[in-house]
Amino acid sequence: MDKTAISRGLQRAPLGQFLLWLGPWIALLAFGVYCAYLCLRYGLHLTNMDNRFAFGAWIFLDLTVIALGAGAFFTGFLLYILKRKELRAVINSAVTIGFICYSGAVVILMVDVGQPLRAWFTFWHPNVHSMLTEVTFCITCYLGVLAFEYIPILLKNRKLRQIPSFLVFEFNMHKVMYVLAGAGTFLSFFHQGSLGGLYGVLNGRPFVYRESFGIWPTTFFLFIVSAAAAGPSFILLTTWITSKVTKKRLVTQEVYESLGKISGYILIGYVLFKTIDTLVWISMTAPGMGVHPDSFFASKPGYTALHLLEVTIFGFLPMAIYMTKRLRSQIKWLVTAAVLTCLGIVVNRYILTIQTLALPTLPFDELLSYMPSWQETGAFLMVIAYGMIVYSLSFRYANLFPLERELQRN
Amino acid sequence: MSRAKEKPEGAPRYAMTIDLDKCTGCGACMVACAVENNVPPAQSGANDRNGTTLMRVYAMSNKQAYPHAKQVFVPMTCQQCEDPPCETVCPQNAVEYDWTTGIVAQIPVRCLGCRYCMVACPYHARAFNWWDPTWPEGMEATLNPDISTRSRGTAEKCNFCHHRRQLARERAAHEDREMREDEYQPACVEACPVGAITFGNLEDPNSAVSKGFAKPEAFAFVEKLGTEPKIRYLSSQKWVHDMARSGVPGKEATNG
Amino acid sequence: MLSLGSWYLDSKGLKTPISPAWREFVSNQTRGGTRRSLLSRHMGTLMFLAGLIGMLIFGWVFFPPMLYTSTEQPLQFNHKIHMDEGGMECADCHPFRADGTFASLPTLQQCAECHEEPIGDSEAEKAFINEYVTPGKEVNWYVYSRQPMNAYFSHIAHVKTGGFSCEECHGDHGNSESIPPYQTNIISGYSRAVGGQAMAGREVLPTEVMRMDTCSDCHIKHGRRTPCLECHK
Amino acid sequence: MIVTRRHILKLLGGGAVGTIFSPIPWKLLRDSSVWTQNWSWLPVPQRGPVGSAYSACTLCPSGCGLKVRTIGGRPVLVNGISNTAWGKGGLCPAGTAIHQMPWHPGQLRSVKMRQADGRFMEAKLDVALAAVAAAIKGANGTVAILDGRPGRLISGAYREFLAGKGMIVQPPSVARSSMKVLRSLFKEDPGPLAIDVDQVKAVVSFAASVLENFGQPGLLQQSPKKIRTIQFEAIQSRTALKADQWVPIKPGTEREIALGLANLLLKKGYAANWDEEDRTALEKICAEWTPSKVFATSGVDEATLTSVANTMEIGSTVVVAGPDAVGGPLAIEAEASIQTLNLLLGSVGQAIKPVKIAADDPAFAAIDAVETKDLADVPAKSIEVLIIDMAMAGYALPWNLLADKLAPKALVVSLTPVLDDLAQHSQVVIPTALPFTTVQDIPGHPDFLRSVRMAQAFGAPADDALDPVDFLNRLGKILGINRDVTAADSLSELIEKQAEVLVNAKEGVVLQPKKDPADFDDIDEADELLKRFKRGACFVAAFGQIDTALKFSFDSLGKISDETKKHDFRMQLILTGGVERASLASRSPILSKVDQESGLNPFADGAHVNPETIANLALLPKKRWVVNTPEGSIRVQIRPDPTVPPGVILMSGAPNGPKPWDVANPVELASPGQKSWRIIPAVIKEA
Repeated sequence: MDKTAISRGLQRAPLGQFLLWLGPWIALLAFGVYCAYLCLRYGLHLTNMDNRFAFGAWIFLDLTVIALGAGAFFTGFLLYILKRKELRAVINSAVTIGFICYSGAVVILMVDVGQPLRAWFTFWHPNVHSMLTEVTFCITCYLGVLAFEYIPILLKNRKLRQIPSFLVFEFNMHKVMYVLAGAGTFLSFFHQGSLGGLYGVLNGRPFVYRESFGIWPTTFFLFIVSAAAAGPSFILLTTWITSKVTKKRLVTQEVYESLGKISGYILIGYVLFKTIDTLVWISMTAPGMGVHPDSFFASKPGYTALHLLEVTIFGFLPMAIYMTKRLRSQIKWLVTAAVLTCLGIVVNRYILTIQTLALPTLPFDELLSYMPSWQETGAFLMVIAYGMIVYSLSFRYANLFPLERELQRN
Repeated sequence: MSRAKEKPEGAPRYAMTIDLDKCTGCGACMVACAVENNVPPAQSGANDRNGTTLMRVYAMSNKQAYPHAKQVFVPMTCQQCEDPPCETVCPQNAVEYDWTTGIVAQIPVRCLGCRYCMVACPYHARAFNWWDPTWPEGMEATLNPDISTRSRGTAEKCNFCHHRRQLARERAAHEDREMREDEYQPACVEACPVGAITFGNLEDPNSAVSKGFAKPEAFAFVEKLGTEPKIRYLSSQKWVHDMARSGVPGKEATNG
Repeated sequence: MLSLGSWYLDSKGLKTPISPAWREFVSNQTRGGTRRSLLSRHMGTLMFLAGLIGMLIFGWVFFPPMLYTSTEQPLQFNHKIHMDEGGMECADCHPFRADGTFASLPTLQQCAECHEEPIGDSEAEKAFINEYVTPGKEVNWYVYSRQPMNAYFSHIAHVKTGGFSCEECHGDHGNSESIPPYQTNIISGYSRAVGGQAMAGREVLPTEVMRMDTCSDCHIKHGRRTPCLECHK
Repeated sequence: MIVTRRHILKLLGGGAVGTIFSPIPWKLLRDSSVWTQNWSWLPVPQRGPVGSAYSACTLCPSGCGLKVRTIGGRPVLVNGISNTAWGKGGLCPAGTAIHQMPWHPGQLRSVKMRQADGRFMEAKLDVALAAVAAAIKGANGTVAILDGRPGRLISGAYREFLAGKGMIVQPPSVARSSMKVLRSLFKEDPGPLAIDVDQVKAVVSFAASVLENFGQPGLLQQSPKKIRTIQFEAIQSRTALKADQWVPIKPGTEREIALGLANLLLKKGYAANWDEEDRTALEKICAEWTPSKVFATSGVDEATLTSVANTMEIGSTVVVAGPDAVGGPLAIEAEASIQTLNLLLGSVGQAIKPVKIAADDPAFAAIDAVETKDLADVPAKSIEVLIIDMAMAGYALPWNLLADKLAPKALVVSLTPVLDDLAQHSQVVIPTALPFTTVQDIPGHPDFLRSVRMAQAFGAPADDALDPVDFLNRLGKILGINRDVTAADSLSELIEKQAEVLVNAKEGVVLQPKKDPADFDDIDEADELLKRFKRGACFVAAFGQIDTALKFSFDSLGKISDETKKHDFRMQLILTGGVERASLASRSPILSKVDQESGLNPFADGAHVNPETIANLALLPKKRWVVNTPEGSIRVQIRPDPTVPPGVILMSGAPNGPKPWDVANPVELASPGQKSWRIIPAVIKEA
């Protein structure tokens, strides 16, 4: 059964070994589900969040995960819209990762809002002025799109293919794949942005509030760009890791390189915009709100450091690596750059979510700290485990890397 | 958005002044608020960060050494901003600027508990129900039927004891007359033993609050954020004003 | 048609379909397939329709009643007698208190003012005297239209200021000769009169339902502003 | 014809589509979300007819008048009664939540007796009473009742019970009140005195919390005209913060400052109309306290002292000394020196016409038959049976002050609604009714104008709660003690008795909220008076005129109380805390809003020390520290606090802990060696 489910011409580890690999992840998943149950059943005081740290680890991780998942839409965009054919080699993997990231994010969201059963109110009584409404709508729709993009990948499975109607369905799906990619791109451009807008609009929080173009603050656009930059890097990274773990060549060097080059190009823009944005904020926005920028960093020098690191080591450096042909041609440099870029995203989202809340807004308040409880952490580990399991299964039974078969032959 | 709606003719705009020179920080307002609004006692393990305190008194000091140290006590509740940051962010209209009263309404039954509003509020005036509300056995008998108890997982805040206005209006209707403004006073105003809090209609130029707003001692916290709070604090001490603006006694915010 | 193979062209540009099932399918498509009975050819469609109609019937006919449990009132009550023979008004038993709040149902004491002794010889009357009046025990009626605790409704604002008649919201309750059982939604725990009855569409008359939409519709119709705090507490 | 898997799939597909077009998913979605708004475990406030009633707060001797909002007879809200002769309508946080007290989680639900192993066990009432009776029978030492709030009707019953058998003991901060010291300054006792705050333009206070918990909250702030306040205090207390002028002083130098001020006032000829002899006597004592010397001892510079002296006008300035709720009283001579200023300022209000004590007035039963002692004056190890009734006296009493007076193997009985700190040390604990569950009388302060009010009850007391009158009856039955004047079955009966007496006496007036005072011409029936009491009325005995020819005696100013023995405690521990925080029993759990969920109860945790001192002694807040005093030590956390003078440790004497009714009482550190435990020699060591 297992054997016959694996695509022709692909070598996969024996079932036993595969199950051994899945075991720990399943255990972790079980633990995570238990944690999630605790939070839902007994209330969110278990998460260590409080009125001052009303957003905690979950929102930080959601933002990060979704940014990394951006690879899905952006690769799709490059492949189907900009016709970067070589990316066909990773598109399936990218879509799978995107699907995992987004569905995972939604799960966490449902655990960490106080009344998940009322979540649909947002669709029934939406407040069109709220960035969160925008996020909710886009993410829900895009999750749908991703599901549609993911299904044909599953249907590629050798067993399922024997059901002709599935084949027809799959075939028709692929005809509309361009439309889906387009829709996906549009949607995710929006919510990547609105996730940034989420914070940029907070005129009560001088630390994150940014000037806006039209109805959107600059963070809206910065998020799109940074996500677009991080996406390909994350694909590059995951592909490389998968090939290392499975000891197989999955894509050709040129795929890696073009992913890197794309990231690099976008990073140029990002570093540039980010720098300008920061300068404007320091010199105009914040003082305009009656806050001396020093006060942001006086309390904890580390804060300044992070800000600088984000633009330099996690922004400029990987960009430089990507853009230098000699380095780009060596996988180890590519991977380094990819790691840095992904870390950059993490740092940026951390500053925006956690530091914003740690800083006091009232004059008689002081800096706060926050540490998620084990229940909260567990709930997130649940998503990691879920991701690993889904990806492993997809890799085993669906053909995530179309070039793999051929690369194996020769 | 409520901003678009024009204000109905003659509708009041309720506001509050709090005299920091008078406040002794006794906490009676906090207790009165909790009692009036069916706020449960602290759960074991609750602290000043996750407790449900719709009205909370902070101590603000001038950071000097003995004997020059000075302190004022700052009763902090929802500032009922004219441009409330919490309203625009709520994804499902659980927060609404009520143009008929000027009160920023929080409706817990609509709330899905995303806490975006709490992140948005610079006054930390909002509280989240981290626990199911529970009372010592039998104490439910003292709950106030004019206001609901809020379920776990929803955000709440001060609504200026709006339910008291409803009752006052019913009484007035029963007696075939208009409601007098002094008939509607929030619990904290009633409870303050030193009469530090005044409440009334800002639209009425002769009301105590209108006069209070006009005083030179009147100020608002983090005014420059432009949320236009409808609570003004009164203090005759300069350092208090400076702190309120810049967080530094004796120093204005630069390029502010 | 065959060009469709192009889309899983693999690295070699191989165009021929791989799976046998696929070959069979393609040939069916092209050659109209092997002879088969009408039924078996449309079997799939029939199956689909069966599922569709089955669920529709279940959802519209059998599902709604499953949502509610009904409880008999502790006593039967005849409004009509009180109105006609008793010659009473609604407000005689459902008055406003001195502070303008609505007294809702009368207390036992109020009832006992007339009903110290049985009037008439109905079963309910006897039961009322023996089980409630004599031991002095309040009747715990189930109130069909009692609003949930988060909703505030001012009777005086509607009846006195707004000039509504009781019937406009409560229907012809005053002329009922008996009171129906009290129905509760097993999930939400709300009274059916408050939670709503029909499954589709939106009831407009408060006599059918007292949902938020019912209130706001009426407020809008009468040009009343509807800020949340007007009705929520 | 075979049905294949494919057909089943199609069936399911059709079903799915059908479901979407049926009400099922949508109705379920809606109802489930409505369910979250209507959770069965969410308490639903009960509706009912709205009413209002009057009562009075029994949580501390201030006895603020209360207007209670009831719904269906249940109390849901209390407010102070404004513009009454006995209050301005302000309430402290504890008072604001008194209507929740009947459901206090710490409520005692049964009689408790201490076993041999020291643990409390439930016991039958008769067993407990028998044990107490036996102890009283067998006692060859003193039998004493500690009366936390003298002047109540039950106090009379206690006296009549003890007549010829024992003594009434009064805790220091009540017994040695300023008024009593003031009276001791007169050659012959002028009887109770009064200070009419409404006449006052300026208040000079020595560490009295005049702007916080001095009598009813907001007493001065709410008074018709602005009262200037000057505060002499070492700590920058909240009163010091709010006062028009705060004069920081070295801890424990109140007496010197007072004498210094007296000296200046004498020079201004304030005692001009005094009897020659009295004036010279006082001048002799004050002469040495020149501004310069005062500066040397107290750190108050000459300019400040003189300016304060100059603001003190005859007739319109009052000087008050604070026996702080928790910090204990000042030493007598300090108190006396301060009260002397009042004599100089002529601010001692009219004497109150000594009340004609009717023989049958339960409040005054056996007033002379039983000796009443200050705790401090009780000889050590003399008490063999001690019955404690602190009656939410509004302050914590150090157990070791009592322990010192107890004979070995003494029996201690506590009458209390909750297991408070003193009860923790008793052998027998008798549960009494919580506030708002039983009718109580609210006496005026024994040394002030006599007044009587009544606290109404809402709801019945707990089954096992024992009425103190009943307690005395049952105990008397066993011991064969019969009481005549206070013979009654319950407190409410006693109140009826007293109403009779007052009506018959026809003395004084009855003040009522929002009404004109009534005299006994239109109140000729006891029931009528009781009815007025229920409507918040207050009986007040009449004022009289003070005899200006009175002569003074200043002996108590001169001598310094015995110094504490030599020790190596280099720092000074000052206990503080407000009235409403002092008594364990007197707080509803909702007070956790203040104590636990805000930074407002600054003393709830640890020892407050000046940042400089912390730096000098390297007291790292990270480490665990212990405060040692001659009486013992307590683990603390160090809190930097700029309102505390260097070299001083500031701690709450109030019992505190995660819950209001937990017992961890820093007051135990107080030193019974001293007459005043306001300042305790102490030192901080690493734990």
